[in-house]
Amino acid sequence: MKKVYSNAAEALDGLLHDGMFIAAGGFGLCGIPELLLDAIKDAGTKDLTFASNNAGVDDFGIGILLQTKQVKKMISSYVGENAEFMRQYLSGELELEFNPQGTLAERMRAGGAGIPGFFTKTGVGTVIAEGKFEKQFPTGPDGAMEDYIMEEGIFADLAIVKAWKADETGNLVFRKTARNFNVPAATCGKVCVVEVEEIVPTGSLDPDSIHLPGIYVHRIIKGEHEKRIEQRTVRQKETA
Amino acid sequence: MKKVYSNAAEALDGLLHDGMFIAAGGFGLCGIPELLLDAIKDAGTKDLTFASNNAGVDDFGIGILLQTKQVKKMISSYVGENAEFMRQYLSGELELEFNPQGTLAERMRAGGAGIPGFFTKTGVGTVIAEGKFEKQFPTGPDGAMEDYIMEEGIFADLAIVKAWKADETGNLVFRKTARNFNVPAATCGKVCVVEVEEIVPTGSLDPDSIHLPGIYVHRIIKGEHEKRIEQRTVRQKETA
Amino acid sequence: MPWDRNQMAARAAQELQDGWYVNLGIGIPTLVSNYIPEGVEVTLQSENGMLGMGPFPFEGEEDPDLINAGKQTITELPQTAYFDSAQSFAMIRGGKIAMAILGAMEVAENGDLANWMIPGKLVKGMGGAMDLVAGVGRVVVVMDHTNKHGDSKVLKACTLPLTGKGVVDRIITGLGVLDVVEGGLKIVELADGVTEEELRAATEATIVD
Amino acid sequence: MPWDRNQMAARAAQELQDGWYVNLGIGIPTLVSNYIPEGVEVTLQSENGMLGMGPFPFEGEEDPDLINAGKQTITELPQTAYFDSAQSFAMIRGGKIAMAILGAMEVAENGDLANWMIPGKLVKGMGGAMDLVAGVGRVVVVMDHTNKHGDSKVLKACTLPLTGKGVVDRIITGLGVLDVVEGGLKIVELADGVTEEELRAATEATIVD
Repeated sequence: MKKVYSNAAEALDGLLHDGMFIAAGGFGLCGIPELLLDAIKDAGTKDLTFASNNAGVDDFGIGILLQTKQVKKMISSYVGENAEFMRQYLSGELELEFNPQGTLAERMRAGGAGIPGFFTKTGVGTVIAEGKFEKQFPTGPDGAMEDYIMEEGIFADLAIVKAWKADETGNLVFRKTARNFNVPAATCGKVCVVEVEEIVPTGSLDPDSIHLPGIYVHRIIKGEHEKRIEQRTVRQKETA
Repeated sequence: MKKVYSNAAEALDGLLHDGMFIAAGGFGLCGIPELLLDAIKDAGTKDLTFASNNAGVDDFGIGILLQTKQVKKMISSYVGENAEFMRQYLSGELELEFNPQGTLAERMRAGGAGIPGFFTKTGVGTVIAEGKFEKQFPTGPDGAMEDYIMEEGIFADLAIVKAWKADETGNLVFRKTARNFNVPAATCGKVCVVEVEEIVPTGSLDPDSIHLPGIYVHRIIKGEHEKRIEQRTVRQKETA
Repeated sequence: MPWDRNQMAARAAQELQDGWYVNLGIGIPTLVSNYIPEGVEVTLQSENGMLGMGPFPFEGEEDPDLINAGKQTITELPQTAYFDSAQSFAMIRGGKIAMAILGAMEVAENGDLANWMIPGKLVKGMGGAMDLVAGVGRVVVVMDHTNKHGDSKVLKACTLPLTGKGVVDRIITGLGVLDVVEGGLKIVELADGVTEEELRAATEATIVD
Repeated sequence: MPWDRNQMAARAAQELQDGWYVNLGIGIPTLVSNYIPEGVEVTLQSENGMLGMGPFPFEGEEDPDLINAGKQTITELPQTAYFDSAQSFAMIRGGKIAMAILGAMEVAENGDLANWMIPGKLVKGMGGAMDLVAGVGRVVVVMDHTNKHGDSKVLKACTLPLTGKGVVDRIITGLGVLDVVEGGLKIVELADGVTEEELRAATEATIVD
């Protein structure tokens, strides 16, 4: 069972269709599946719904699919680093569903874990709660009842994620804060395609230190990543 | 903020009270908090409720607290490797709440994650579903409705777990299948006390490979572990 | 002649497909790993927190930190990954395991499965069985066709408390292979030398064509 | 004279206790890390998946894989641990973070907080703010007491869409420190040279004794 493909187009072959629902990893421009997004642009697949914390910038990340008007709807917690996004949103061309960041992450994890709904305090008493199923639980001091809202698991057609290393069986390791949404996103797709910086022989990753077991991973490609920095902040070395 | 204590009795000092609810890690006899269980026995705390996948054997693990009749109730998925357990259960001295293993693990994780309830298909149409809140979700083929039951998060007074290594800030690493329930159990206690085989200087664990960050860990002890094997199974070396 | 335990395990092994992640129950299902066909790579999950379960260790190499869901000492393989129990059942409940092969006390023609308790007898608990049958992609039961009294274990309706409702896809017994279909069970295969009449006679459940 | 941004941050830093895990929002709250009292060790969480956030990197040492929730390049510390976004918000929602120090557009006397959108203006999203205020142990707001038109931001009721309902515990502004209590806000402290009358005049919310 071969999981390693030679490039992004090949790895996505047969998986794309207009109107599909894609869960994407990444936070800001950190750890985004940049090569797979490029390939989706090239494939021209339309009317896409993305569950992704952010929407990239104009010329990088999901932003490139906004330029080509391939995106119908975004489910995100924070957007608008991106002029084209705002233009399409304000003109009504693009649907936008805001999710609190933790709710979005948990919705992905829940979908991947066979949990179609869970209760959270996040968003209670805000616009986020409107139209949602509410229930009280005795979680307050001395067992007092508190209000919760139900959020639903995300079940996507496809997950696209970026990892640091994979072995040939799809066991994944991420690096620093580039792990972010990649893990929950990977679990909630019917199929999960992963791009990595390095593919290592099976047996060379520490089995105690695998962030996402290969069972979640169907196709893998290795590629060159730009890994753009969104906000370069530095401090000065004190001179002696 | 010192998290390292010199022994189990000291680490539990001020945390124990009769009638309390304890979540314990371990699967069978693998990765159980044996030193902390010993100290609870010595402390003589009574009427304990344990959320723990198993109940140990007669003279090891939670079994030792059954001998001393310190346990009022077990929430477990599999018990009865233990004659005293069965005697107390059949005589009505001990309450027992069976949870499917995955439901128990997820209930602990949910409690630790501020989720008081979640929906699962596990146990639908069985005795496990009796009296539970039910709801349908469109997760079937072509969006057909399917039945789910709600399970509640576990919020324990105390979590006791066994890890392999800790650093001084409580970052934990587990070894092989001894990780098991230790991670979800650790998250669902108001206070979490951990026993480890080794305490390493802060900065010597790989920050990408920490299984449970120190934020979950309040007190740590290092000790000698028996690590008993429940079923020793071997194969023969073929002779040449 | 009906299949013996090893023949049943060998037949069950034919259910496996290359690349699958599979969970094997205790008893005959454990034997299935001895019969995995040439060219078929499967990865065994152990629900206590491991993918890529290897064979028993050599004597003296047992590791108390490395056991399977039956609490037996085992070994790891090159592709092994460890994880915690919440993650383990997240993948089970989430349908990531392609197939579970399990034993049973009773199976009904609607796919109901009973394999965890007999009222009035000592009940040890369901362990991970309810999660597995509710969550995995396909459930194959391997069991004797009848109990020691000669009564059918393949029933119109289960008499014992259920492990899962409508969860079984295929039943492999000493007499053959049956699929759960609309209206009852369908004979897929007969054990060598077993006649359809023998199988029907040993089966309480409705058999459809 | 009212506190300036740095003085407000310094005052907010007095809220921190040794051993706490804390989340600092963008703006003045970020400055709090410059004023952590001697002998108080706090660990900063960055909700994109990190505990133990360090300072900005030296020039040339920026790592695109290491950013904070404001998407700025940062560094790690000896106690740093990384995790995924689901785990990060599991600890936030689960109450493991002792305190969040956040900016705000409006706070009401019942603890309601508005800091994520102005209807009719460009809305970028709530990010992790709703999760933080719902989940952490204690929410401290640091903000100017009035807006640029001189209108109070400490209100009887918020006019903007809420980030959280009844979530704020303490408000630190240029004029002083106020606690959310039964019936309204209680003055805890006045900025040096600010009179109670000045603070009351700048506050729309009910002040109780």
